[in-house]
Amino acid sequence: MRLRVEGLSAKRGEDLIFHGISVVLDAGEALVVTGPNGSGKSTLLRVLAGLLVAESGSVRVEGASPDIGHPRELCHYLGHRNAMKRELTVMENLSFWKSFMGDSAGGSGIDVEAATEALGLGGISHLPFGYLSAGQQRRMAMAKLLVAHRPVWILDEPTAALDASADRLFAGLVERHLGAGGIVVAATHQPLGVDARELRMTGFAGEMV
Amino acid sequence: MRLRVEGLSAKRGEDLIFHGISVVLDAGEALVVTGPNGSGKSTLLRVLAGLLVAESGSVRVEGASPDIGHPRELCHYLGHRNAMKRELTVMENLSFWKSFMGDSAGGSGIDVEAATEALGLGGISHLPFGYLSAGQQRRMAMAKLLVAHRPVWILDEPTAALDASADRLFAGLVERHLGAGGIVVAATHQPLGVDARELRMTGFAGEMV
Amino acid sequence: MISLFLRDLKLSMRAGGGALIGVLFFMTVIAVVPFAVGPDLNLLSRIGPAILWIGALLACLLGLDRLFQAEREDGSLDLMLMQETPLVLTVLVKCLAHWTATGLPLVIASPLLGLFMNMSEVAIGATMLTLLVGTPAITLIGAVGAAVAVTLPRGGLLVSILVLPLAIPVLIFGVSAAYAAVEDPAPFLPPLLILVAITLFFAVIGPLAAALALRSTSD
Amino acid sequence: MISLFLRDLKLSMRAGGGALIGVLFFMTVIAVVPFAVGPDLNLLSRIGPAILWIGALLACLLGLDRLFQAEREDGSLDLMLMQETPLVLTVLVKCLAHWTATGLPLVIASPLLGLFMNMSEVAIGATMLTLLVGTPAITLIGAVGAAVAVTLPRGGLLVSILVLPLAIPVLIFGVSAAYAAVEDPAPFLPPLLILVAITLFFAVIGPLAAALALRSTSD
Amino acid sequence: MSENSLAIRKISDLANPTRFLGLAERVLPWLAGLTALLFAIGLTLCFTTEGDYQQGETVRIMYVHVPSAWLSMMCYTVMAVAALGTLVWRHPLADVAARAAAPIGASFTFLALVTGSLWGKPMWGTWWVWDARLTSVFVLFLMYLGLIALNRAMDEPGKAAKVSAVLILVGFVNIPIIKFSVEWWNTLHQPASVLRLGGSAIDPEFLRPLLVMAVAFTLLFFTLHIAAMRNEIWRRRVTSMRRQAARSAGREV
Amino acid sequence: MSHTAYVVASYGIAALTVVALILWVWADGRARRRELQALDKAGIRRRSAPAGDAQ
Ligand code: HEM
Ligand SMILES: Nc1ncnc2c1ncn2[C@@H]1O[C@H](COP(=O)(O)OP(=O)(O)OP(=O)(O)O)[C@@H](O)[C@H]1O
Ligand SMILES: Nc1ncnc2c1ncn2[C@@H]1O[C@H](COP(=O)(O)OP(=O)(O)OP(=O)(O)O)[C@@H](O)[C@H]1O
Ligand SMILES: [Mg+2]
Ligand SMILES: [Mg+2]
Repeated sequence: MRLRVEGLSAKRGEDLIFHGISVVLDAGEALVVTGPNGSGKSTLLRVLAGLLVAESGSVRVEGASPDIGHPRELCHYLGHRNAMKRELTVMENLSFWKSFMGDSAGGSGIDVEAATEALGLGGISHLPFGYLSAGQQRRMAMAKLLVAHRPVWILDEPTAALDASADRLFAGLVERHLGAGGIVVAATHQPLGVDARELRMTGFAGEMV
Repeated sequence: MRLRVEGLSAKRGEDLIFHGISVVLDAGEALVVTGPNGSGKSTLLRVLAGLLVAESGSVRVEGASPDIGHPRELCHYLGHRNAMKRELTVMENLSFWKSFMGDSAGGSGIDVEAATEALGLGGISHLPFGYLSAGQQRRMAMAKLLVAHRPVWILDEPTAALDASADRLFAGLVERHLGAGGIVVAATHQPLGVDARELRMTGFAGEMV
Repeated sequence: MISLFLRDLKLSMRAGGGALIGVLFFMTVIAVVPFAVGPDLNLLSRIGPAILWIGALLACLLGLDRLFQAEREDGSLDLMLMQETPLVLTVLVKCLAHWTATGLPLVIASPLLGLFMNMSEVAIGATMLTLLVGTPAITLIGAVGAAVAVTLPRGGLLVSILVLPLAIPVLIFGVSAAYAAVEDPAPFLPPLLILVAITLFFAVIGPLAAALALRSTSD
Repeated sequence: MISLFLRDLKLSMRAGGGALIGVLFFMTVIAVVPFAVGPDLNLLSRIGPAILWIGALLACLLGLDRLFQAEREDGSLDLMLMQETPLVLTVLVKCLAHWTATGLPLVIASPLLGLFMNMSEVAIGATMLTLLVGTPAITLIGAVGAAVAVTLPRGGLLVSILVLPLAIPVLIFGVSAAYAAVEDPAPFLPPLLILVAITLFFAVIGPLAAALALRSTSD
Repeated sequence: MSENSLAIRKISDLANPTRFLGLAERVLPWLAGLTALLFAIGLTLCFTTEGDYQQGETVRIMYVHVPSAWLSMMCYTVMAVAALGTLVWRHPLADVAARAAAPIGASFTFLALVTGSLWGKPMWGTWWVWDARLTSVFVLFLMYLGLIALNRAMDEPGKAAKVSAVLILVGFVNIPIIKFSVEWWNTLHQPASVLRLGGSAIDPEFLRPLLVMAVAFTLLFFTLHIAAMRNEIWRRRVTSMRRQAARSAGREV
Repeated sequence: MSHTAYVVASYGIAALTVVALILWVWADGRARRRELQALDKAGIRRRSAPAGDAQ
């Protein structure tokens, strides 16, 4: 499995945010996207996730089963917002996503209880999501990554609200995913705690560090 | 001016989150509230800002003009949410808050353009707030702290989405506010970059470090 | 305070479609009634004021539930709760802005719709006057409902349910004043004055109750 | 897909009291009408079907605008757009869940409310039938509006301009079918069939258009 | 808390939830038994007394209709008192009482409406008219449902308490309207003949089953109310304990 | 003048409503009792004296 990005450029409104970004990520590789505020990290990730249409260039996943319509179907996307409903319990939220998303070929998600355990919050999955503190909410949103299998994880500032111990926990999960042949692309301002290549967005074009 | 917190305890729903927290902050002092996810940092800040009713204990500001009804009127609160309307331009948002909030006695806010300059985002205040990147939005929300004068700043994870240079910029603003005799209370997971006392929330009661 | 008023007006022009959605709904209601009662012009003109009032009442409800909820979701409500400006005043100004964006266009559109209902000039004038005096009361009552439902993610219908029963007196006196203007024996002024009194009453009670509810439901 | 349906149902039950609230709203509207037009049973039974339809339209509209907006605000919409499941299907299921939680209870409660309006058994049956057939169309039309509104910061206006005019035919054929059932000369079937046709048409067009709008407006 | 905290503590000591639970556990079986007994007697009386010469069989509807109508008003009164308790004394049990009473009151009101309608069809020839009493009872029903909806929508009890207390008190104006509507406005409905100044004006033949049924209904209400209050207290404890679990979760990691 | 159907209907509906109400209260109580037991088993107890056990 290989994620190939070629000559990617994207617009917001009328103007180009970045252009000519090319990266190839092999199975087990992670890419950290860095850069100042407003340099286009989130935009890049949204293009990778197929949520924004690229102006030019292409994103392809090679070595996946051929009946995949679009590379986005192989990706997890964890944006700024948690995609969980405050009124439903964590359990209901996660099992909804588990059954709605299903698993990509080549792996299977773990069950909901195990996922919350893995994020260090076992035993409170019966609480409404709205009852949790900011960091707990973020961690539960991360549990989505585990309940449904996707080879590619696209993470936008995943560790923003996390405390130090949860940071380590999360780094462990990323390591494990990479070890199992997954691919991770993450935009962060703080170090992620795993070995990764770095793509520095400089405002107009990105450059590999 | 002095912020005196005495024997504070607060509930979420039916149960106590923390109790018996006492702190005295003199003019020019900063307090950093730390602790694991879910330990009650945000709850404490909301009680200080008068947004949650304390179960027992009191928050008082001493040495302020006596016609202040409630200490919350002397505070800025910057929570997880930015309190800005996506549909309005940054300029419209900020000038609304400037004229709606007015200035506390003993100081005056700078004007909107100057405030956006101070956060390193001069010249884009004509954009709708919704068009900004996450970090830019956060910085514009911080500009609120400058356009209306308040002696006490209460900040909940202020630097979560900020890049390194904005972090420094923000630390500078905090220093300046402290230097002018202000008081700052901030909950963070990362160091704030200014000299500050630390209150560690341990889950049930806080302890001063 | 003027800044709050202007901001809310701007917001409803930009995002909510305030004026137009209310008027459109109003017109939809009016368009349907002739199909219901048949083309009997006399009957239409008889029930005209009542239908106009029902339409206006229901149109006021559209969007009312978001009055404070939108503020809460982006954190603005927190800041409003913290200011020296009395919360009651803030609520009142927000109500005023909401009425200007939603209620006033209804009042302005009502003569046109009155014509569709084959109402006489006097009846149209009277209805318009009662709407002008009465719709603010509905907004003010609605503000209480909106404040109560502020923490509910889908408060919409609940707000209407809380609001409608309280709005019944407004409706009764509004309609009876409008009828009194056309039917001779009944005097026009007393119900109109009562309507004014109700509006003034709710102009005091509504913001007070809403402010109380906002304070006690903040979390 | 079933999980999506169940989740949406749960959400509308949990957050707003769901079915109960819709029906309650409907009942409140009905209870308000006699206060306006007076307790004249003949008149009430005549305008009954129209009032029931207007109430149902309003109940469907309140809250419909949040169909996709709520999903977008918490980021769920992004994930839905990324799945292998065709978006059209997702939209259709969401509409179905919305109708089950809002429209269906209204249909079920309508006979009871018909009694309150002193409608005859035939009129009640006919109105219920037309509501059953017609309310899905309103939800489906509304979905298009909701999808368009989801990202446009100024979507509000567009939605109302889009939705209400399209909903008027539904309303008119619904009401006239209900009347045709009680009044002899007019035939009942043609308007009902037209209503069915409208619903089927929008069952196809609605989700397609909504899915298109969602894809093209995502940012 | 301020200087009156001592007084508050004393009041809440008088009936704190734990003590209430103990009391309920002991009282409930007796209450339930007594209710069943009275219903047995009442129902036998209902069907053994003869019909009215004017109304025929339908007079038997009265034995259900009138008690449920009374109960619908009494239950709301109980809620109003509880609402006062919430607002004035901040008694922890007051909100529980108001919340638990709403569904029960709604059921009785529903019964009054349905049996009234079923009585109205043969007597008045129509299921429903918009006269003052009927309308006000209907509004009462709507208020009950609105309160239930509000309570259900607010997951956190403490948040809803004050608001619903205010709503209950506002809605209380409806009760005198219901009671006196038949006298204030000339309506189709029967004026009061049992509970009125100057003694009852009803044949003792009908009065006896009616009174027994009324007492039985009242006891039924109290039984259900106490049980529902107990459930509500438990519900709050469960929520509270779960929340507590959330706070301690992840701390040791 | 006999309208037995109406009498039967009203008694029937009354019985149905009352029984449903009783069943609901009873089932609700049982479910809550179960939940309390489950929580107890999970080792979560109520903190009745908040001041005492900091940490
Ligand atoms: C849906 C329709 C009806 C409703 C909502 C309704 C409501 C009430 C209420 C609230 C009361 C208690 C009044 C009080 O204590 O002063 C009552 C009592 C009574 N109702 Fe009805 N009622 C309805 C229909 C009828 C009909 C059709 C009849 C008989 C023709 C009837 C006969 C009575 C009688 C005899 C009493 C007892 C009055 C007394 O002795 O105080 N009701 N009803
Ligand atoms: N809105 C709410 N309703 C009910 N309970 C809540 C709510 N918000 C927080 N809590 C509970 O209160 C506790 C403290 O939450 P708080 O948000 O203060 O934590 P925090 O220290 O800010 O954590 P984080 O670092 O994750 O932001 C949490 O355990 C949570 O379960
Ligand atoms: N929804 C939007 N509409 C229009 N323009 C946008 C939108 N979102 C972002 N932009 C613009 O695109 C540029 C890049 O934004 P992006 O969110 O990708 O930055 P980022 O690198 O993620 O920044 P941050 O570190 O603050 O998250 C910004 O300059 C911003 O003005
Ligand atoms: Mg970003
Ligand atoms: Mg926090």
